[in-house]
Amino acid sequence: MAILVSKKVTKRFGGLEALSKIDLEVREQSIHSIIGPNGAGKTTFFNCVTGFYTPEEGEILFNGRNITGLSPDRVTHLGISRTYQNIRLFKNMTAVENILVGMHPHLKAGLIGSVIRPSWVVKEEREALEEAKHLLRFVGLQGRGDMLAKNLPYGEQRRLEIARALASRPKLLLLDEPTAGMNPSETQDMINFIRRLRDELGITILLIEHQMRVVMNISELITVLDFGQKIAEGTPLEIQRNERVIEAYLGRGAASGLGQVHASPAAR
Amino acid sequence: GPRPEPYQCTDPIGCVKVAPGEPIHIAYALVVAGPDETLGIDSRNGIEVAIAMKGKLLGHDIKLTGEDEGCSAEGGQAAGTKLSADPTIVAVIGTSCSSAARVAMPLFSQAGFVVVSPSNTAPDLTEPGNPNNHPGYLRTSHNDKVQGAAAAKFAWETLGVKKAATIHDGSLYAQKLQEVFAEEFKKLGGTITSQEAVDPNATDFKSVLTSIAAGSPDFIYYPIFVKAGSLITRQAKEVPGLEKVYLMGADGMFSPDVPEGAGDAVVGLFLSSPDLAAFAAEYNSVFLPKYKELFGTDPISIFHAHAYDAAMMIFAAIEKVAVVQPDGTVYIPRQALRDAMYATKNFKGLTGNLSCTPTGDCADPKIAVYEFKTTSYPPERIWP
Amino acid sequence: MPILEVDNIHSYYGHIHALKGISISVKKGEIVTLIGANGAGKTTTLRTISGLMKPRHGHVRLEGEDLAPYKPHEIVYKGVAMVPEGRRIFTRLTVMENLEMGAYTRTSKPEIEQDLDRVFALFPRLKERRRQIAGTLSGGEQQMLAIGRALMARPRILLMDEPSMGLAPVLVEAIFDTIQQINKEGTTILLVEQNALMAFSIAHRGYVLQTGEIVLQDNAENLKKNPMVQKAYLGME
Amino acid sequence: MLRMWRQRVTLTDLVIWGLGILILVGVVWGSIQTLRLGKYTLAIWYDLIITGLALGGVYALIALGYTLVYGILRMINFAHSEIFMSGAFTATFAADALYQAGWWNSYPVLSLLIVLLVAATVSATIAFSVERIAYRPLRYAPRLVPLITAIGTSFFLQYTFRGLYGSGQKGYPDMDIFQGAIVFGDVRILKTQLVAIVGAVIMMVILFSIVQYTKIGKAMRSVSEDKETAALMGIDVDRIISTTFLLGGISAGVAGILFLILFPVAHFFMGFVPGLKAFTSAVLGGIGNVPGAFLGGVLLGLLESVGPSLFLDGLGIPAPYQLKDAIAFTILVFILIFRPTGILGERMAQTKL
Amino acid sequence: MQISAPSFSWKEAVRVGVLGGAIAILISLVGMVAAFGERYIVYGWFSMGQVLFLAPILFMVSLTLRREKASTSSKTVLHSLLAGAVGGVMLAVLVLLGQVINLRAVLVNASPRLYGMLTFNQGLPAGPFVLIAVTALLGAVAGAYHLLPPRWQRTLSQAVIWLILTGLMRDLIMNIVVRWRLVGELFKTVLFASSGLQPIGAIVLLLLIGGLVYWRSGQPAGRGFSLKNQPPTIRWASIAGIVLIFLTLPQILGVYFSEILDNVMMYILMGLGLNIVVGFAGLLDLGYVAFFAIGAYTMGVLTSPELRAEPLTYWQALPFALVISFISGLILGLPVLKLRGDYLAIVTLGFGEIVRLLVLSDWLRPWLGGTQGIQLIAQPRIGSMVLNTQEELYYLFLLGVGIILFIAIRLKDSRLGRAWMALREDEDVAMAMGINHVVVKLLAFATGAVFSGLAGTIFAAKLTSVYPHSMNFLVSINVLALLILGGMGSIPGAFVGALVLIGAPELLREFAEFRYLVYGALLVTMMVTRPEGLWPEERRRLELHEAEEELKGAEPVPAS
Ligand SMILES: Nc1ncnc2c1ncn2[C@@H]1O[C@H](COP(=O)(O)OP(=O)(O)OP(=O)(O)O)[C@@H](O)[C@H]1O
Ligand SMILES: Nc1ncnc2c1ncn2[C@@H]1O[C@H](COP(=O)(O)OP(=O)(O)OP(=O)(O)O)[C@@H](O)[C@H]1O
Ligand SMILES: [Mg+2]
Ligand SMILES: [Mg+2]
Repeated sequence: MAILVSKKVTKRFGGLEALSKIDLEVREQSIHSIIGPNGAGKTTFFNCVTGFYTPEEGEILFNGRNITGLSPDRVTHLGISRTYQNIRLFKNMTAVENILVGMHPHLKAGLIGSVIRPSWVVKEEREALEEAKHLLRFVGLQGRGDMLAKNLPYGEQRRLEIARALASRPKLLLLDEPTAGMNPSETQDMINFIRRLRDELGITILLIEHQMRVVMNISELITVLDFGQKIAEGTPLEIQRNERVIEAYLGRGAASGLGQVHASPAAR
Repeated sequence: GPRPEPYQCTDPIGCVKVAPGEPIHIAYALVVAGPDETLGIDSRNGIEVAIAMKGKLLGHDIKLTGEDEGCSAEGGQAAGTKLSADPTIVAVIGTSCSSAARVAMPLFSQAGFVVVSPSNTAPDLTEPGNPNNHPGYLRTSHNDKVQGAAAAKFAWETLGVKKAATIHDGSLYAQKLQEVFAEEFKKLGGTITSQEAVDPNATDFKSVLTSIAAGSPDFIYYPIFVKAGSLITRQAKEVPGLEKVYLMGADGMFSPDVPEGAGDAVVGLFLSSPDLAAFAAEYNSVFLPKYKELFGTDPISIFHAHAYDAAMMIFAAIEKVAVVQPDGTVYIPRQALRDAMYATKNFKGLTGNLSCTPTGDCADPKIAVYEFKTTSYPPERIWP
Repeated sequence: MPILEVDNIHSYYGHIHALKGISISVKKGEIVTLIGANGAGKTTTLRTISGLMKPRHGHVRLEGEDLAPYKPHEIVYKGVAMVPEGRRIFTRLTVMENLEMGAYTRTSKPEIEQDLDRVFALFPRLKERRRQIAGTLSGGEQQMLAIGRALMARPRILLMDEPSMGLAPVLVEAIFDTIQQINKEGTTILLVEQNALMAFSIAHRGYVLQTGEIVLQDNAENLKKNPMVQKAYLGME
Repeated sequence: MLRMWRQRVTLTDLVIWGLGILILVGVVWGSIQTLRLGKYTLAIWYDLIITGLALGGVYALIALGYTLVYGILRMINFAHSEIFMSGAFTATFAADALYQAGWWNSYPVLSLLIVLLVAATVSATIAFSVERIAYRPLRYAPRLVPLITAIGTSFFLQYTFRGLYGSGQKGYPDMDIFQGAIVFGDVRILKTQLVAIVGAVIMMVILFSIVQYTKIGKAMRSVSEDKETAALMGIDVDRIISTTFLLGGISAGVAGILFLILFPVAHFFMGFVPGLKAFTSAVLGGIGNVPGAFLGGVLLGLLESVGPSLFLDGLGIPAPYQLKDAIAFTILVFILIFRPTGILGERMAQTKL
Repeated sequence: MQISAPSFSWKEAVRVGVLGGAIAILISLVGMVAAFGERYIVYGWFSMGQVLFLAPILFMVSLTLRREKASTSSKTVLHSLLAGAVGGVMLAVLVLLGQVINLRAVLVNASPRLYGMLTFNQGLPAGPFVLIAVTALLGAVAGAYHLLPPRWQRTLSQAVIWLILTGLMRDLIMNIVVRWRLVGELFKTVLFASSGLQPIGAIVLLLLIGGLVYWRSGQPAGRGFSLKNQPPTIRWASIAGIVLIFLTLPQILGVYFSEILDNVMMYILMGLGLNIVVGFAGLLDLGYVAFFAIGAYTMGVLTSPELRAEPLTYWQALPFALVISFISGLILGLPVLKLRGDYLAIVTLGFGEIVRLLVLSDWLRPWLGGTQGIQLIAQPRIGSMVLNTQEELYYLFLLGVGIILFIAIRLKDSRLGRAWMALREDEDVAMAMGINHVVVKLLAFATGAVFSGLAGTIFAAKLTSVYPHSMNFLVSINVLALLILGGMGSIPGAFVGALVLIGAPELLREFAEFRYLVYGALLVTMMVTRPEGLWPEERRRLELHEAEEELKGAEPVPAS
């Protein structure tokens, strides 16, 4: 069953058509990747889904519900969460606080509740803190919780961002180049981590990536965009062999190099 | 020698004892900082001139301290609280603004001070029975009622104008004056074409004048202060339709800074003010040079002479009631001092012939109108 | 004499001791690569070389001259340019203006024109978008611009901080080709890379950083074969 | 399409639009009433407009200084109004000396140049020193900290000048060549007003060209965005910032002179109100944007001059000019509701995600 | 690499002297020296005026000396002597110049009185030389001081600073002690003269403080007293002690200090409110005075018999005032929702001005009093007692601060508080975290507005009158400045900031018209030296230490 459906989504910036008539279906509990050359419109697509941009045409359905043009906070409430290509943490808040902010949608205390702090609020806060610590451990940041986000090293910031996204208990998680700036060994960890997200938490994952070892390793389905158009869709093997994709995106060398990676013992 | 009888103070609200070598302590509560400061600093300068001219009082130095009252109620309260905690103070000169006086006066009164304001003009402060009228309060400035009415009379009778417009600047002083003017002028049979208000710190008044011009008045009354007053005087001449209109201000603009700021446009400007006829000579020959010597400038605002008179009145009253011991110790009974102040009659001040009413209005009730015939200060007295 | 010599430098962020005695030397005409995990201190090393941070101890020397008294912009005039981590292009300037800023230290118009052509030849995409406000470029386009901008300074030594980050595979190849080409034209390069395999394939020598210290240094071939490197940085087990 | 619109539009949007419409209706209704009353003749409207334009020109000039500094440091240089004051105040002394010497009207152009030089030098020097002492040490501090030092500096400068020159006001002598008016039919424009408007336009064009087309200007924009990276391009960040302050100071000096030509008195507090207005203009036009500052200034001047008569008079509100700032700010809110980054502000609020 | 400190050369000495002299000239010409000529520190000996022109020279010399590394002692003294002399020469030149041309035509304070002050009233031929001699001597003293061991340095400097402060604060100190008869008499006869200190008192004080400091600095450095490390009994006792002190403060300090305290607390109230808007939510509000005005005017309109036939009491009107403040917070909040940063700043500033102009306007005069303000505003009653003195009103402020403090602390560490901070850090992302920025922002504005409105109501009751002039831009600026000075987002910072920015200037009332000058200079100096604020915000530790143990075993590159 498709959790996310986009129908003929078109987004323009002035004269530029960043997305034109994109049709896409993300199956529930799958790992679905979007790849494509730089500037193909991948991030723009994410922005359309999460409500930062309103597409000029087409509609986006989440769990059958039309979410086109909803404001970002409402989209999040429905169960979509994301990370950003350029890390965007709350820099001057600690790691734990970042995660607690992520939990905002399913906490209830309001102005009065926060001030009076009845027992249910105390309980809620305590549980939230527990969950935050759990998430920290899940992403391997135990002990870093009280550090300001801006003081964490790059890789840890990436993981914290994911933890924050997970805190809202999403059904669909959008990851925008989660392994950018990671070395191959760290990348391998991230691959395993993403798998765990899906396998252990049952979260559907929509992924933008440029590292082919990630994409080819974990995706069930890959969509390729170029100049705002969908140029191909299929399983990793199909995509690797697709001439058009090789031409526009993979390049001859990388395509051949891919086999090498596959052959490496790291790949499963 | 025989030991002098120690003085027994019998005054109902106490005495101030000034031991030999100690100064007699006078305080000011004026606005000396912030945007309105010229008003208060000028008054304080007036007091300092008075002290310099007086030299010693009953063989003692005169010490002047003071507080900024900020031309606001809260400033009045702060200054009032601070000063009233000091029992050595005999008298206070202040406040600059009526809003400060209303809050500070109960405190001063409670402390037993004599308070003389050089520039409060709000009628309620000296109105018998008004909750804002407190014992010990006097002023050398004009009650707005007197001056506003005089201006109306002058405009109607002497200039023969039928239509007038007014401008105030949001100060208690100007707002009240123009209100009184407008009422009186209407009573006399005139028409008020518009009553405008401006921001005293603004610089462009052309638009408001243009809009006033649309009502084609013959006379514009703007009893405001120097800064805005001089600019309005100047800009009125540049507005089509107002070239021939009579312009008039009040004592708030009686300052050399007005011709400085207004330039040639000042010629023809009328100002109402206390009748200086008898005393202008002394003002020019003695007061102004001393002021310039002490402070390096001409007076920067308008109530220096009122403050000077206030100080001199206080000194005279102290001299009248103080009990001087042979060793030089001076006792000043507070209530007696108040009584003496209220009893002031025909005091020859710079601002006229001062006589105080029982509620403290001491200004010379005679209002004169002056006109700038040239750009030189002071203007000529033309009425009555 | 090495063109660039980093001699036992210690750098701090407040109390955080980020570099604990790093020594690197780069000879003229070399490509030297710096690899290491996230947070190892690679970026910090480059920032210290370019003068954005001053080491608390140790020296950075360019052709024997100590760079300590110089401010970052003066170091640029001495021929050191940098492609900073995370692009850092001027988002409100146009693509063209960004490139002009790259050539800020240069005065000869024709030379600048020539380099502009070279950059456009390298990245035709940038030529298409000359007039676009750089902030609206896609991530990859921005990376191209950052490299192009650094090239515009025609540096003697180019510091590159993860130039392949976020680029499509075709482009990664192209970028590495470009790096080699620039190098052949005489620019010395100090390259920080996560894509260690690619880096080793073009570099002459390499250093491995771990938590602020250099743990290995060797020529690229040997590093590639080193089991520790293979395990930790090449993702092989 | 309609449904999409409905989803995007929230209750708050409706309320905000409602507010906007309310303001609009008030403005239109007031204007209609005023025009129907016919109290003002066409000539009077022209007069109001010209007055507004001249005033706006001065605002615009001061606003340029705000915008330049904002453009580079992303900070509101609250002390700019005092830099303006310092130039103008000093100029009155130079002008007075020239007047006493008899040069003022016999060599007007030369005198004007001298006065301009004095004013610009003083205000540029002060602007420069202010940056060195009060802002540079805080370059990497949180954004609001330099705002506070700016306020502190502002007090300091105001009261230093008060102390030096006294708190009275100082007249600026009229110059014969600027006396009188030029008349085209119903439209009558004073020469002083013309000078202010033209001066402002020239200054705006000069500054715009510097920022947009010169190497220094581009460096300024780069520094504004990312000082570190700018340094990596070989740009001397400190020097560029100092240069910007110098430019801002010079424009403040020129503004001071034009201000004095229009309103020939100076005192230590003279910077405050025009400063606030200019700052508003800069924001109205889109802060950081040079033509925006100009446009904002002119618009604000017009609003202040024409607004009260046009919008309020017809509604029978007494003393409408007392509310001119209230009108100006209300319209400002109205404009910002629909253009949240000012009239010509960058539409880049959409940062890349 | 160490950049060697520039050693104190001849050239440097001249430079320092020139700089010090320039500052001294500025202070002189601004009028401070002459104005404080009669404000004695030690009666008949030296006055504040002299301190004001000598201190900058001394300060510059010792500042440079402190940075200097190695130099021989005689050279140091000689160089500082030169620096001092150069400063003196500059002042002397001013004096001489003043004799030749009439500087006063431009610089109003270049008066004969100033010249007299600068030359210690020694007349013309001798005066300038005396001046130079004095500054040179002072310079040399500064040099010699630098050569003293640190313990003696501290003793000397502290003794002198306290001497000057005590002399300057004579009136304030007397203000407190007069109420204790004996101490008052003692102070008045032995320590103080009619202005400043008695010479004998000064010597006693110098020795006393010097001795104390010398003795203290010999003690081993005591560790800072921290409540957290104490056993519970001591902790509670200290807290009780602090509460007790707060409760008895007006009794101890008397009416004038109560007035100051009242003002400080009023600003704390506003500071805590604005801290929510600016500090927590990051919404720069420059028109905060608007809500203060709304609170005060609502109180005025409802309780003044001038405007209502049946006026309410303070307590009856209070809820209305708070609700109206809250609503006006929402009203301001709505149109500015989309605005960011400085656009927000200007609109809020405009809002403040609009409110002020409206209450001032002739248009609304029948309802709001216009220029004449509103008088006869009710003061709060408790039973039959009317709170009307500054001391009594202090308790009302204390109560208000207490409640607001509680709310502010609770909010800070709550879901809402975190949402505000997230909004402050990155609005787009905060929205993407499911935070409804509309609701959250409006709540920030409205909560801040209520706090400010409350301050306004007490203000109105305290003065029993309100005037439009009290509602100016300066109030907003003051509140913002105290927040940033205290430390943005920090609750204790608001207290410290208010104390420093509102309390201290009240004590500096002596400076009267120079108050703003000093205020401005201090504001710049403090922010430049401590940009993070006097008491910066601390992030709460949530994960605590348990986890740090785990970390020790963890790999530097933790794999999941
Ligand atoms: N706000 C905007 N205004 C104008 N153009 C934009 C905007 N956002 C994106 N674009 C343009 O839309 C195109 C698609 O951009 P997008 O960021 O979606 O690319 P991408 O596929 O994510 O690329 P990359 O892999 O490099 O991140 C680009 O050409 C970009 O320049
Ligand atoms: N601004 C900063 N403030 C505090 N600590 C910092 C800062 N920048 C970096 N660090 C710390 O310094 C260390 C080295 O960081 P650096 O950025 O040099 O690593 P890197 O090797 O470039 O990593 P990456 O591959 O993630 O870019 C890290 O532990 C990091 O947490
Ligand atoms: Mg992208
Ligand atoms: Mg790095």
